[in-house]
Amino acid sequence: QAPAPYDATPQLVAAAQKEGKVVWYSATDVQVAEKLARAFEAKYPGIKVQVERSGAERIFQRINQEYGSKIYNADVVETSDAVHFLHFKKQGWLQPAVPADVAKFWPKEYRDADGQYAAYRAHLSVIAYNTKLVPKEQAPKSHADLLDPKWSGKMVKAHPGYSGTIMTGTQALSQSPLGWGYFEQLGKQKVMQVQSSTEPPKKLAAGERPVMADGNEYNVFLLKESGVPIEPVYAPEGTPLVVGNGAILKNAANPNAAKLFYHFMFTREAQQLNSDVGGLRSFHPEVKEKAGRVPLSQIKLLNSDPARLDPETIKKKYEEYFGT
Amino acid sequence: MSVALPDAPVSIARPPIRIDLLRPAFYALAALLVVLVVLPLAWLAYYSVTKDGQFTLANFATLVTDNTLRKPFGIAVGMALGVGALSCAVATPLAWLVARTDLPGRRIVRALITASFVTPPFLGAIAWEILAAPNSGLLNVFWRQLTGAQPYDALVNIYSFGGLVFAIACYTFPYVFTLVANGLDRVPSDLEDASSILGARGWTTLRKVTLPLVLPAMLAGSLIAILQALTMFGSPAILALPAGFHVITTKIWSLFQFPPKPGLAAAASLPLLLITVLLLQGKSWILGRKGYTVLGGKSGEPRVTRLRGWTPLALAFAFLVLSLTVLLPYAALAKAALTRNGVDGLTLHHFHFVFFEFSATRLAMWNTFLLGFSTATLGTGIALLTAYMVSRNPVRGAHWLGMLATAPVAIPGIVLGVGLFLTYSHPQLMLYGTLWILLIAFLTIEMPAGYQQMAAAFQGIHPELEEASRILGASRLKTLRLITAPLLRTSVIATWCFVFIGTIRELSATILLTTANTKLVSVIIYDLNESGDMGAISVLGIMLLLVSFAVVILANRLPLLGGPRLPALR
Amino acid sequence: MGFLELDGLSKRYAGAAVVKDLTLSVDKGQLVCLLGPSGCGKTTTLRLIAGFLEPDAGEIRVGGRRISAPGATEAPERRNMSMIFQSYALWPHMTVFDNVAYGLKLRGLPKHDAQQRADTILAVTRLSQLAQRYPGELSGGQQQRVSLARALVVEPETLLLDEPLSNLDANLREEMRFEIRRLHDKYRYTTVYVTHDQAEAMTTADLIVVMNQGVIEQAGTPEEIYQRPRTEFVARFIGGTNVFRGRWDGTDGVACGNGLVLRCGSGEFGGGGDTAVSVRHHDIRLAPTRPEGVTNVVQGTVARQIYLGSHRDYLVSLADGETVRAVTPSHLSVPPGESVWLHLPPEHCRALAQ
Amino acid sequence: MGFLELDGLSKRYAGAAVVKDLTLSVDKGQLVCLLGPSGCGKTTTLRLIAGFLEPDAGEIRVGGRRISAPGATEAPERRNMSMIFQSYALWPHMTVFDNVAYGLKLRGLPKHDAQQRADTILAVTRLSQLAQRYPGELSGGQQQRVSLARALVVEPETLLLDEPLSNLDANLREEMRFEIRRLHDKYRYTTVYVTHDQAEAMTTADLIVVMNQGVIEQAGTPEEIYQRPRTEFVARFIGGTNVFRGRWDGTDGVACGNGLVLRCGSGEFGGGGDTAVSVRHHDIRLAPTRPEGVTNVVQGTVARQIYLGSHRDYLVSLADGETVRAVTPSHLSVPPGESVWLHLPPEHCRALAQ
Ligand SMILES: Nc1ncnc2c1ncn2[C@@H]1O[C@H](COP(=O)(O)OP(=O)(O)OP(=O)(O)O)[C@@H](O)[C@H]1O
Ligand SMILES: Nc1ncnc2c1ncn2[C@@H]1O[C@H](COP(=O)(O)OP(=O)(O)OP(=O)(O)O)[C@@H](O)[C@H]1O
Ligand SMILES: [Mg+2]
Ligand SMILES: [Mg+2]
Repeated sequence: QAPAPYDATPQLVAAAQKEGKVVWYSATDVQVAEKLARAFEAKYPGIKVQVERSGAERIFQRINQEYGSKIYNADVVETSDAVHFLHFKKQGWLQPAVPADVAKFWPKEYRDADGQYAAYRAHLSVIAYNTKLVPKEQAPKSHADLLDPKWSGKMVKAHPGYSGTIMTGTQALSQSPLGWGYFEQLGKQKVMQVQSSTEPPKKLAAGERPVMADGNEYNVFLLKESGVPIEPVYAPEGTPLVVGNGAILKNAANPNAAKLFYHFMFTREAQQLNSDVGGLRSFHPEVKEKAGRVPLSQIKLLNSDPARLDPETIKKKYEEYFGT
Repeated sequence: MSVALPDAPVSIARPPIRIDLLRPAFYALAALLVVLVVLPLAWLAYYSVTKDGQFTLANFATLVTDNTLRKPFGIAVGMALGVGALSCAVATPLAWLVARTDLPGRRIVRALITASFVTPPFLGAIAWEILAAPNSGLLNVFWRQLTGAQPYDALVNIYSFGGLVFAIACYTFPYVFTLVANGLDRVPSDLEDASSILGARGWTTLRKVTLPLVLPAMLAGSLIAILQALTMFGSPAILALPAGFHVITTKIWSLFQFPPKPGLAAAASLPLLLITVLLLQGKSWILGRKGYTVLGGKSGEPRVTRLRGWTPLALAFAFLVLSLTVLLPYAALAKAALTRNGVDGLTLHHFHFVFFEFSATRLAMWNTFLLGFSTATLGTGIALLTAYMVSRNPVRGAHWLGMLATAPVAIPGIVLGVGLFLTYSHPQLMLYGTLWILLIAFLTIEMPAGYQQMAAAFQGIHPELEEASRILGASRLKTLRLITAPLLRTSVIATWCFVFIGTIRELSATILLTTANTKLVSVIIYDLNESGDMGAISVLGIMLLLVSFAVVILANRLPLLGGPRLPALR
Repeated sequence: MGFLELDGLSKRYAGAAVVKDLTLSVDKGQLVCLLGPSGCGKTTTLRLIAGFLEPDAGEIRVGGRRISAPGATEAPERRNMSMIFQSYALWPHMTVFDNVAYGLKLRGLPKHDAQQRADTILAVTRLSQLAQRYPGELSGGQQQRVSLARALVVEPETLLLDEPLSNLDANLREEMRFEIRRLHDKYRYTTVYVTHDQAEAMTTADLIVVMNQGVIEQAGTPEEIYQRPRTEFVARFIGGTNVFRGRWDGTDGVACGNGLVLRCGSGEFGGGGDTAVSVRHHDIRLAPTRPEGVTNVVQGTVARQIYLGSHRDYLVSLADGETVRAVTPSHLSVPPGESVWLHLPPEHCRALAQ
Repeated sequence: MGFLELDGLSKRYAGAAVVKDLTLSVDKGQLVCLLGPSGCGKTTTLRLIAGFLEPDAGEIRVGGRRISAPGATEAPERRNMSMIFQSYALWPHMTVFDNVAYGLKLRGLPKHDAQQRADTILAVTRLSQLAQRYPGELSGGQQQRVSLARALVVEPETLLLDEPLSNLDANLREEMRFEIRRLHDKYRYTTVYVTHDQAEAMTTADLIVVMNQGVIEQAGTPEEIYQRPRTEFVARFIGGTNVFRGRWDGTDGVACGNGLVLRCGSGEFGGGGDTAVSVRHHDIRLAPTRPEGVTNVVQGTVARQIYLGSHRDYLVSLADGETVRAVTPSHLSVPPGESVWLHLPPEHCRALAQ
């Protein structure tokens, strides 16, 4: 059962300040994470945030290794792969805690029923195109459009074997009405295959391919806002949503600081920063999207159930259709 | 005339002989190598045959039966051999041009090749993406403008098997180059003279005498290049997947994704170890009973071939190689550093970001160079000692040290990283989070290249030079310090630079082992790559190049390491 | 009991025995010359003594202490020896001076003393001018002298010399030979000296050891070896000799064909009758006419005559085509083709049992 | 006009002249010996001829064609020469056979012929057994013979030999010397032969060139050089001599102190009166008592006596402390300390103008 919600009480702050430091394993973009850490340090002087930034899989692997050898370095963890948290929870490594904001604002499906973790951030895996290479009217509007022969050899796509985002997205799409048939046909389009979900937007920006079949929405935002001619497409069939959870670890060396920091992570201020600097989606209703970004509420989302994820099958089928 | 020795008031004493430190040194070295190499390897072996603490051969069964695992192996071996052959084919003529001809600017060429070496291979791969991606690649764009070809037509495509081999060879051929060039420096001119007086023309002498004499160096270099290619992750990750195929390392990498299969990953790296052993065996089989040592001191300067009419051609060749490996990639990186993604106009934004906004830069620079220096110094010492033990075989079983020192080359960095992490993050031995674990990791990773280089150099030093010192009363270790090491001066410096540069550009194992306080430049670059910050990456890459370059030049100029009047050594 | 003792020493390379069951005892302060044809195992023996090689059988003792035996070989640096290598083995990265002073530095001699001693030995070996050169900048002979200086300067207990003078001219060779002997006598080293030059061996050695194919053929003083060679090999190898084969007539004569019966003043006659007679080139007298009142005379034809300055070297064919070498003072010149008489004085005819 | 001509050849190393204004003409088919003290520039001269070095001044012509001159030196491989290096310079990665057959292969000889010729020369140099060895597995003398075989097998136009026999024993040396001369005569090479061994030079050469400090002291036939040395240096260097200094008395006598007036049978007397007289070691007669009816006699004391086998080497001190070397047949033995009479026959006393 979920514990009672908590606030950043003076007692908690004092206890946290006594510990003086919190170690945060984060998969958020390093610039965003660093900014968040600085903001926390500014708000609660005397507590240093040590940002241990890595890819989601690295963090997962590292915590597994560390806990396997009884090293308890991490206080707070956050990755973009929801599956990880099921694993952590099963292992009993998480400390239940529900910040007041989560209790107040978060939809039920984006927080753990037992209060062990909550969706700290989310991003989409979107279709996008280079507006310089493809006029708006010719641009693909849906997943179905991508199967048009005219896009053969002109698309780039990330790989579910390397990217948790794409793994989630693949699962979501294959469970949607599009089904595996979509991928089977997409596989015949001579798609350029890259690893990470951050790469397709970059390939678009460089002009290497005009269209991306999937990839991070936040990269698209950031590029677009830096002046790159790139535009996301929200397909009518739906856009996969990828949820990134956060949690406190049970054996945290700095339990109070961890609790305080965890609380801070879900405040409006932190969530707004995530959105502004990182282009990430937030479940905090008070967060204002930057101008020019389509709000989450206007997008048809495809949710996936991490509990039903079967990476083996997905990888196998994927290899069958795409060759790698 | 007769000059008499003065009657010494006291006759000269016997040389002070203390205990022979050789055996202790041998055991210490053996212990060190065991710690550095065997521990992570044992971990690998253990993981490959257990599942949840139970013994199982399932992983190996999967390895044999699963075609999606077998195929990448074949491709990887093909790619590695291709890289080895290409490296050899490019490096050997270039080394000869630089070491043995009057090619104008040969010192610069030598220095620039070292520069191409500084480049982390994955950074090189990124640069080559900028240059030769089929649509956006600058070379292709340029070509289309020049010929008016259609959009989506491409002159070169880096996303292909050939492109991958090329992009890797760009950053492994310096291994062969440095070894062969150093070897050529040491070939006594007498041997070439003897050939030409019998009527052999320059080319014949080169083919029949000079090159065979640097065969050990060539083989050692190619061996490193091949094995590096085999276990390299960065470049294939960037180039192989878009090309539509896997190599074994990218496959192993995906085994670490959720749900991780470290056992299978470990099992998949063991065949690489087997390949290493086979290659080593093949090398000693090729070298056989032949001799490669000539006693020094009897011949003059190394012979310099005059290129005469061939100069333009040779220059063109050198320039081509340098363009492909250094000039073009760095031009691409410079362009990325000075422009914003897809936006016109120059900017210093990236420089500003890296040096003033990005908090990690300074610490990472400091860590990187601190580790570079200490690893290079320690690693060279260990490699020297190991190569000495193996080539002079003073203690029974010394040749095992050579095997040990070469073994790490077969372990993909990522796998090794995991092994090291497990080994050194016990509560009793908590090195994780400190620079020590990185030092250990670098020593392990760089040992094969350093050792191979030193071993090749030892092939060229006649043991009698050492014996002459020992009979005068110097112990083996003292002889190593006073005679052998100075004789190997160029090789020792080259090895130092090898290790230094290798350390600076290493990524795959370190990424698991760094923490916020022990950040390294290569890791920062990698992180920036994930967030797509090409500009910052390029700035860091260029900075890395400049600083390492300065260090390498300094190392070669240090008066301590060889005064200006020292004759050509051989 | 000798100071340096080799006892049943054997060494094989790739299966082939190169040194076979060598036993030799050298007293302290003696200078021994190892002589033998190329490839007979001299260098190998020296390297065994120095400890660079481990014997396959046998042992080496110095002053009664065992220093080499299969599986128990003391390191070279502990033997207080010094060696000249056939290949010189100079260190190319050190100047001549540094090469020479190296051993002194190892012995911890004060800088000043070391400098002085090195300078002295450089003067002795006529290298003072070249002290700051590198070995690569020297001529062959100069390099060899550096090697000599380097070995001599440290005053070792045992000195091993492998053809130390082969690349020097006659005058310098004599001078250096003299210096080696002088220093040897002064500091009482025990010296093992490998050389190809018999004159060098004869003039320098206390003891000459003649080796052949890895075994010792004969060991003895120079006079012994020259005057009483025990085998045909030694007789031929040292000093040059003519060997006549014939049958012992039971007294002191050996019938050798060509009507020549050689009366022998020394040696052993073969029990079975087959006997060889050795007569040295220098001991044969040559005359244009038959000498009167002497035995051991035979006629022949000059086949070749070579002027050697102080001597002439004759090759004389006897009636049955056998040839005899004779070296005579140079004032006697008989042109090739002319007939001469050879007189082989009985006191110089030495019988060798086959 | 000679076949091989050196004309005003000079070479400097780091400022110091090593070969100075060397002029020499060698006829086709001649065998020239270069003799001189260690470091006098012999190897340098050879390397100039071979084309490894470029002269700083002067030129080299072969058959009238200029092949070396400052800035215009033809490559060694175009000279049809062959050379033995003082350092052997064997290729360590090739077997003995391959080393020897290399030159033949270069000349495009059919495999069978090449094999046969290589085998023959290996047999001549007594290396047949070792054909499949690598140089690192040979003794010093064996290596030298490989080097010899390699140079001889190709039958070059010009053969350059740098101390080819220094590491061989006397018998082998003689044999090889003989082979070199035989092949030289058979194929009519032009040979330049550097050696330290005077006997080698005397017996092998058509022309002997004595060098000293980079210049030619004298060039001539062996007899000329030995019997009519033009300078004291040559006299001392070739064959060993005693030089007495004195004043010319205007006739054929030179007053040398010790009451010795030497009547000289040959040579030139110094114009100013100061004259040196050279008498070779071998030409001095030694007697325990004063010889009757002869001039040029002086008494002395034996200071040292060395047994050489065929001879004895005496060092005799005269009254004023000057020493005289004499080599006599070995049957005459006078122990050190005893008094002897020296007879210096006038026909062997050669006056040398200072
Ligand atoms: N690279 C060099 N730099 C300076 N001096 C040199 C160099 N090479 C040779 N010399 C000097 O040149 C002189 C002549 O050398 P060279 O090798 O010709 O002598 P050599 O007559 O062959 O002597 P040896 O009989 O000892 O072999 C020597 O005095 C030597 O020291
Ligand atoms: N590494 C080796 N492998 C095989 N045989 C060898 C090796 N080294 C030497 N030998 C052989 O051993 C024999 C003795 O060699 P060693 O060097 O002792 O001869 P040496 O008497 O010094 O001859 P030299 O007078 O020619 O120098 C030679 O016949 C040589 O061929
Ligand atoms: Mg020898
Ligand atoms: Mg010489």
